[in-house]
Amino acid sequence: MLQKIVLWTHKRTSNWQQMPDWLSSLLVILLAFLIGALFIIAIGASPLAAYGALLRAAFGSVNGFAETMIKACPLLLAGLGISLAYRAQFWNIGAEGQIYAGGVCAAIVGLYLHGLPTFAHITLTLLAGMIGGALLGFFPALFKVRLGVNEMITTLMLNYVVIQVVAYLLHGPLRDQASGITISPQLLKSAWLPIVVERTRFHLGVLLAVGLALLIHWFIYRTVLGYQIRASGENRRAARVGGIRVNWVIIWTVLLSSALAGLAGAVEVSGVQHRLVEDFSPGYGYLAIAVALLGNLEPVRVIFSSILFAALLNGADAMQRAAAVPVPVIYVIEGVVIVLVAVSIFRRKGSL
Amino acid sequence: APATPTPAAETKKVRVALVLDGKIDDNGWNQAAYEGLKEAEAQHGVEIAYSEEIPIPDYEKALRDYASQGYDLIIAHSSIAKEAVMNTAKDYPKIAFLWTDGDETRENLAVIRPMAQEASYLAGLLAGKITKSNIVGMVGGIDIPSTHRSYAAFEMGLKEANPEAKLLVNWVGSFLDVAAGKEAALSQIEAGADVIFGNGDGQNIGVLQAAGEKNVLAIGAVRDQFNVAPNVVLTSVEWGFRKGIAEVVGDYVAGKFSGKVYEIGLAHGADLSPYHENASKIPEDVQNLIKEKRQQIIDGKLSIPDISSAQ
Amino acid sequence: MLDQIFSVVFLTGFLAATLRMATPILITALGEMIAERSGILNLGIEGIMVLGAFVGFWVSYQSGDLWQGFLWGGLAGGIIGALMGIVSVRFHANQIVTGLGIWILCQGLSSFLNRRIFGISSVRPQLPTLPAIPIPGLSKIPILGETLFNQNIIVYGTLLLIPLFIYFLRQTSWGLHLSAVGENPRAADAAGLRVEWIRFLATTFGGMMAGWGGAYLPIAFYGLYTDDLAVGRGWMAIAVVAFGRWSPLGMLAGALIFGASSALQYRLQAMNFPLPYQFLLMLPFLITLIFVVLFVRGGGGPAALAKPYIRTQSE
Amino acid sequence: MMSDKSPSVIVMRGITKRFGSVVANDNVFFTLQKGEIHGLLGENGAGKTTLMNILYGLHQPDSGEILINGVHSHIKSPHDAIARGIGMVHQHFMQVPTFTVIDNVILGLQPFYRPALDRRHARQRLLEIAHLYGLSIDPDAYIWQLSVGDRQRVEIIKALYRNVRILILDEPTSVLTPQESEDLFHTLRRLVENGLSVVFITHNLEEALAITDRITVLRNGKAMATLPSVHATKEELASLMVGRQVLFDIPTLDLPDVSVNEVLSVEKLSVKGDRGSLAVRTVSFSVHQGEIVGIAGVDGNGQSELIQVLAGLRAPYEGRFFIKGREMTNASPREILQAGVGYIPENLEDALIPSFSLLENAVLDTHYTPPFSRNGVLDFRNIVRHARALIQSHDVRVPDEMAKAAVLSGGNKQKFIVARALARNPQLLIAAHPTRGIDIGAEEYIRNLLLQKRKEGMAILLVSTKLDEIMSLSDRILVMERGRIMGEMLREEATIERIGMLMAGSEA
Ligand SMILES: Nc1ncnc2c1ncn2[C@@H]1O[C@H](COP(=O)(O)OP(=O)(O)OP(=O)(O)O)[C@@H](O)[C@H]1O
Ligand SMILES: Nc1ncnc2c1ncn2[C@@H]1O[C@H](COP(=O)(O)OP(=O)(O)OP(=O)(O)O)[C@@H](O)[C@H]1O
Ligand SMILES: [Mg+2]
Ligand SMILES: [Mg+2]
Repeated sequence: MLQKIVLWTHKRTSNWQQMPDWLSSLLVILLAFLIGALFIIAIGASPLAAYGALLRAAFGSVNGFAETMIKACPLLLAGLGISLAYRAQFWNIGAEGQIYAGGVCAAIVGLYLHGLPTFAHITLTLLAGMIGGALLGFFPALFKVRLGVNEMITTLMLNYVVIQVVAYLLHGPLRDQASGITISPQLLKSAWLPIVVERTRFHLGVLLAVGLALLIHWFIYRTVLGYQIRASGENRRAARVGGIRVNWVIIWTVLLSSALAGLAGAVEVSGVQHRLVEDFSPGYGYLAIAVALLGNLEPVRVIFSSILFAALLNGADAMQRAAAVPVPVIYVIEGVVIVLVAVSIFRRKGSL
Repeated sequence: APATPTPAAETKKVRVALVLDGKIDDNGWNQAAYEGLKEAEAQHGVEIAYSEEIPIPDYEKALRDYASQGYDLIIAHSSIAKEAVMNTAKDYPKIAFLWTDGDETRENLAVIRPMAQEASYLAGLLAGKITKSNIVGMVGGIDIPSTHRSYAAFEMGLKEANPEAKLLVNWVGSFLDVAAGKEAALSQIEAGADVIFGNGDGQNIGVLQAAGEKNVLAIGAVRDQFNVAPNVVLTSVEWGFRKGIAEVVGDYVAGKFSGKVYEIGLAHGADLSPYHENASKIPEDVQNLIKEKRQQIIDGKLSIPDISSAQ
Repeated sequence: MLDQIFSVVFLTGFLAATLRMATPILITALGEMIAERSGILNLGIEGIMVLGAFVGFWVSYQSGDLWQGFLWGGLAGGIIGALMGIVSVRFHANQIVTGLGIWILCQGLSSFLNRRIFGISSVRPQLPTLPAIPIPGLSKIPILGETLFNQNIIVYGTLLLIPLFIYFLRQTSWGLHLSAVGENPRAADAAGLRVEWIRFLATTFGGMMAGWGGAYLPIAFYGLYTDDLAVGRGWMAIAVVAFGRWSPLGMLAGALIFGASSALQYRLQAMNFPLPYQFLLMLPFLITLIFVVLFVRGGGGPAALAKPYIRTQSE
Repeated sequence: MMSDKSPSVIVMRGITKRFGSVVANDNVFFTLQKGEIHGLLGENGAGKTTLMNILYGLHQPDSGEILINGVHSHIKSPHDAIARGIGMVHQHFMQVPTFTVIDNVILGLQPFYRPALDRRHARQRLLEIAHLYGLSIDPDAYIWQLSVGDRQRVEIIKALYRNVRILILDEPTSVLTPQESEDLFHTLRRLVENGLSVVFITHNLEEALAITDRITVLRNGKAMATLPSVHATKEELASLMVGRQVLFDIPTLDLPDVSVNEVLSVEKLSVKGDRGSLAVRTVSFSVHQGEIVGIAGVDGNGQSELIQVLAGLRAPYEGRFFIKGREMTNASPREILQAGVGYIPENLEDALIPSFSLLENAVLDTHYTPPFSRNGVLDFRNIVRHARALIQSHDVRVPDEMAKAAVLSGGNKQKFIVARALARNPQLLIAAHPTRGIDIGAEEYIRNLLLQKRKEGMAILLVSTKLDEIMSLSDRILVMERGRIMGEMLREEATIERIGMLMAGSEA
């Protein structure tokens, strides 16, 4: 029986493979929203109102777009980092922890370095975030290269460890003593990323992230180290034969990768929260994996996939308020969209 | 004061929105607020809306979204969303805001401060009197101000009632992880605890369940949790969000809203739950002691300090 | 403190908790190992566990029969596994993205069904859980007896699965085919194996085991369902597979180490161990990390893991 | 010899297969008769592998039909092909390296409903087959431990174990020593005696003439002719393949230029192999400027490990080696390349990044040096120029330099790698099987090129399993056997017999 079903999808889908790319992608995404509509109807809400709210919230106003972009920002930065690591076949799933590490380091510099001019203070704050992220990435990279330790485990375990460290810091050393709650004091104003679009939260970090994406595109395709990252990932042995110091390259790649994730945390702290709070990343580090892969590890395409994800998250969130769609249904829609988008993008080519 | 938001005209229904960082069915913190909202709807005929699982980075967006949709009263039910609440309240001076367990008010921003320390102190007395092994356990969710306040007052009551008693403390690092709550409680029971105070949310279900299975007396929290393990749950330290939120909404509807601190103490529903079928397990004199102390607190003769910061 | 640690009560409780916490992770990890050996990395098992937990609870509750619930928990997982299989095998969709999507989808689905069926009430429906079955004689051995021979039947079953899996992988053609497909799908294809079909079946099976791993939680231990009952156990299972280097015995060790360090963590806290509790909470992950760095080296797993196989495409 | 009346077991009619703009097979007509060995010849990229992949179900033709024993057959997958009695030994072996020989052989054979493995029985049957056809193999060895020759035998045993009636061999001899090739031919003859039919793809015309019954020549995807081997000549085949006359003169070597300039000197080098035992045992030799030193030997006797050490890819166990007087014993590949070494690895997979364009592959070993990069940034103008030059000068058949390396035919990959190594103008070239899988035209070209480079002063260490190549190119010949150098001789002293004796392990 099962075999029949599989054979059936085989037959059905072979025509589909001849379709132009854009058309089938569109159909697949439509299908995802149709499936979502069934759930929305099931809870007695209106799919049209819900999807209208989704689009309006994501792109319908200056503020909506700004919110989409500030959400895209950490996804983009961490996604860029993940793209680099995955190109070198280093399966970093520690971006979440690296985001937290970056956030903590940025917060410390933003809180305690007094008397700096704004530009210098912001630069140092972001730099601190990058160093924090990179530090966390360094050990899994070193263990992998020197001892052959599986990086998926080490990076995943470090996520849990770091999140507890952040919790500890917020209960103890970094806690705002004046406040009754477990948050750090506000960063000094000189460490705040400036707002770019008046009356929104659109901060400079967004532009920085987009600029970095272009830079990294150039870096991957036009520089020696970029070439070596790609070569080491695609064929380690051949890279070695060509005289590339593969281990050296992997360590640098992971440092860059985790520094970018750390930067995502720093930007979130100094651009949005202006202080360190627990849970300031609701799983950006995991979503960024999907963002990077849906962008096919191409920096410029990662810009678009991060915006797509941010729009989806923002818009879906707005469906709660505009159309009373409960959160479980929103998760179902998000999940279906992610799975089906993966299908539409990768069906022709092998991924990775 | 003129800047105080005025309730809408009689003909129009008052619209109240609630923003939660967790789910409405989390068995604790968020569910209590949701139930408060429902109660307000039932009692005061307001129109309600809510958003669940709003992570901290999106909190402000959600608040602003409701504000721009013209909601009259917007409730932020998260102590750490400080920036979000303060910024939005500042930008929408005509709209009333309520921040539960917050630490700062504005003219249009009221704060609910649950005085859980009072009931927790009474619970501590109860535990101290009733323990036979002189070992009492406390399993907390996350060590945040509200749970810490409860923990500190519980310990105070315990030590007062029974200076010999030892308090075992476990924090499970989650308000949702039932499994972790259960494991922590089991480990305390193994260590000899014969009364367990579950101080938190969803994870409390696991705590009380463990007590139920091992037949060890237990005290719940946040809401009346008797049903989780009717054989052992003596009472629960209710936080009173449910009543508190309904009360603030009622004030708003009655035009009495102001940016003040609502201290929700014993008289406002932040109380010990009834003993239900387990009253017989509590000796008469202990029941009387608690009754007495409770009255003293209500009358202002006894004040329980709010120790809400973790060391 | 030391005398506390070496007391009989402590050791018995500690060992029993270790096994109890290792079991659902191990069940899930065994299934994931099968999927991964075929070359499919299913990152969605965290979500599948949640769904399995819900369906397991729901069916048990409706039917009053824990075994029916357990069965259906696995079947629900199998259906999602099959979905993962079709999407990643047939459509060559990126497995990591698909897995993350399935994770979110299942979380939503379980929570959606839970609210539809049980509503939002202050009284959680509860079930009696599977009883422990003491094995006569053996369960009387001090410490170990209570731990090993006084558990519920699923724990025994999972332990029995270990030799079964070893036999399956080493001594059967199915095991051989499975590994061939994950190591070198082109060679397997050239040998006449149906690569796609085998991968599909393996992923479905992996989903089913994850469903069972999830169903274990309400049925064998908690007697109720909440959305977060399974939190993190699916991710841990993925780590355990790599920890055990895709071998059942290694995975048993990995699951036990994690279970033991969790059990230890709770007990250290209960002894009022003088360390901020956050550091005790990170202990299980830290200990796992240390074990990996010290003892588990090399071996990146099946060569074709997470790589879609497309016959006409030269690599 | 075959009579024309033999029934055709395979008829492929009007087969066309396109890959994008490349027409790999163009309306090909091909028949295979019962009990024949049918040679398939053609230049690199002519479409031989593609045609056989279609027959084996790995590719679907765009048009055309296949008849097996007169019956129309749609071969959807290798599974179908095997079910119809077709087996194939690929240019790149289709084996699971982490499995033992037995497990590879029985893979896919057991019916679904009887999963329990009976390895004892399988071992017995495997050994019987091996004995019957003269194929020696250790059934319990892991594939990754085996030499290429062994792996080839495993592939043949795999097919025979499946009772194939039709066996396709894609360039089976390009990795074998003459002795191993001879063994293979014996085996093939025994196969056809037992009624099997064989398709044999090769670039070696003599071999083709000697072993096959009929020959089909492909050129640019088209079948040029099918002719009985008895009537064919090398010249005729060559011109059918290439479309022009090919000269078969062995270029004359001038006297060895006994230069005193030692470029490579190896001192008592020992190397551990993957199996942990010593693969190279206290080997010493040297290579001088303007000299070609050939290492002969059956594959798997330590040559691979030796050159891997010299390329910096493997750590030596004991001993030292020097390049131009500088000790490089523990140097990295980069340092060795920078000391003026060019390296052609024995596996093409180890020299190309499949998903990279030829453009990027062209500078794999030089991208970090000027003029291809400056201050860490690649200079594509120079890279393009360089890549085009490589492709043109070595006649690499590709659409353009943007094509991915993965789509090149086996021989074209090899040409590209040789071109790249020589373009570095190294002082020492370490060349493993430089003409492996290359068609006769290109082979001639590369051999001439090596001789010319030698004349210009390059020192060349040549490892090859082709004895004629070793004997026609080397000034000095070393014979390796079980990790030791069994003998050393000048070219004048070398005879096939003498080398053969040494290779077999007996002191001459
Ligand atoms: N999968 C593929 N995708 C694109 N082009 C291909 C593919 N396979 C083969 N080709 C192209 O088809 C042509 C024929 O290739 P094929 O491998 O059949 O040649 P061949 O005769 O076996 O050559 P060689 O002697 O070098 O092995 C070549 O131009 C090759 O580049
Ligand atoms: N892949 C590379 N690309 C460009 N420059 C490099 C590269 N690798 C190393 N370098 C340069 O060479 C310097 C020396 O590097 P390193 O010490 O890692 O070499 P190594 O010890 O020989 O490496 P290995 O032993 O891993 O081959 C580096 O600081 C760097 O400037
Ligand atoms: Mg070929
Ligand atoms: Mg070095």
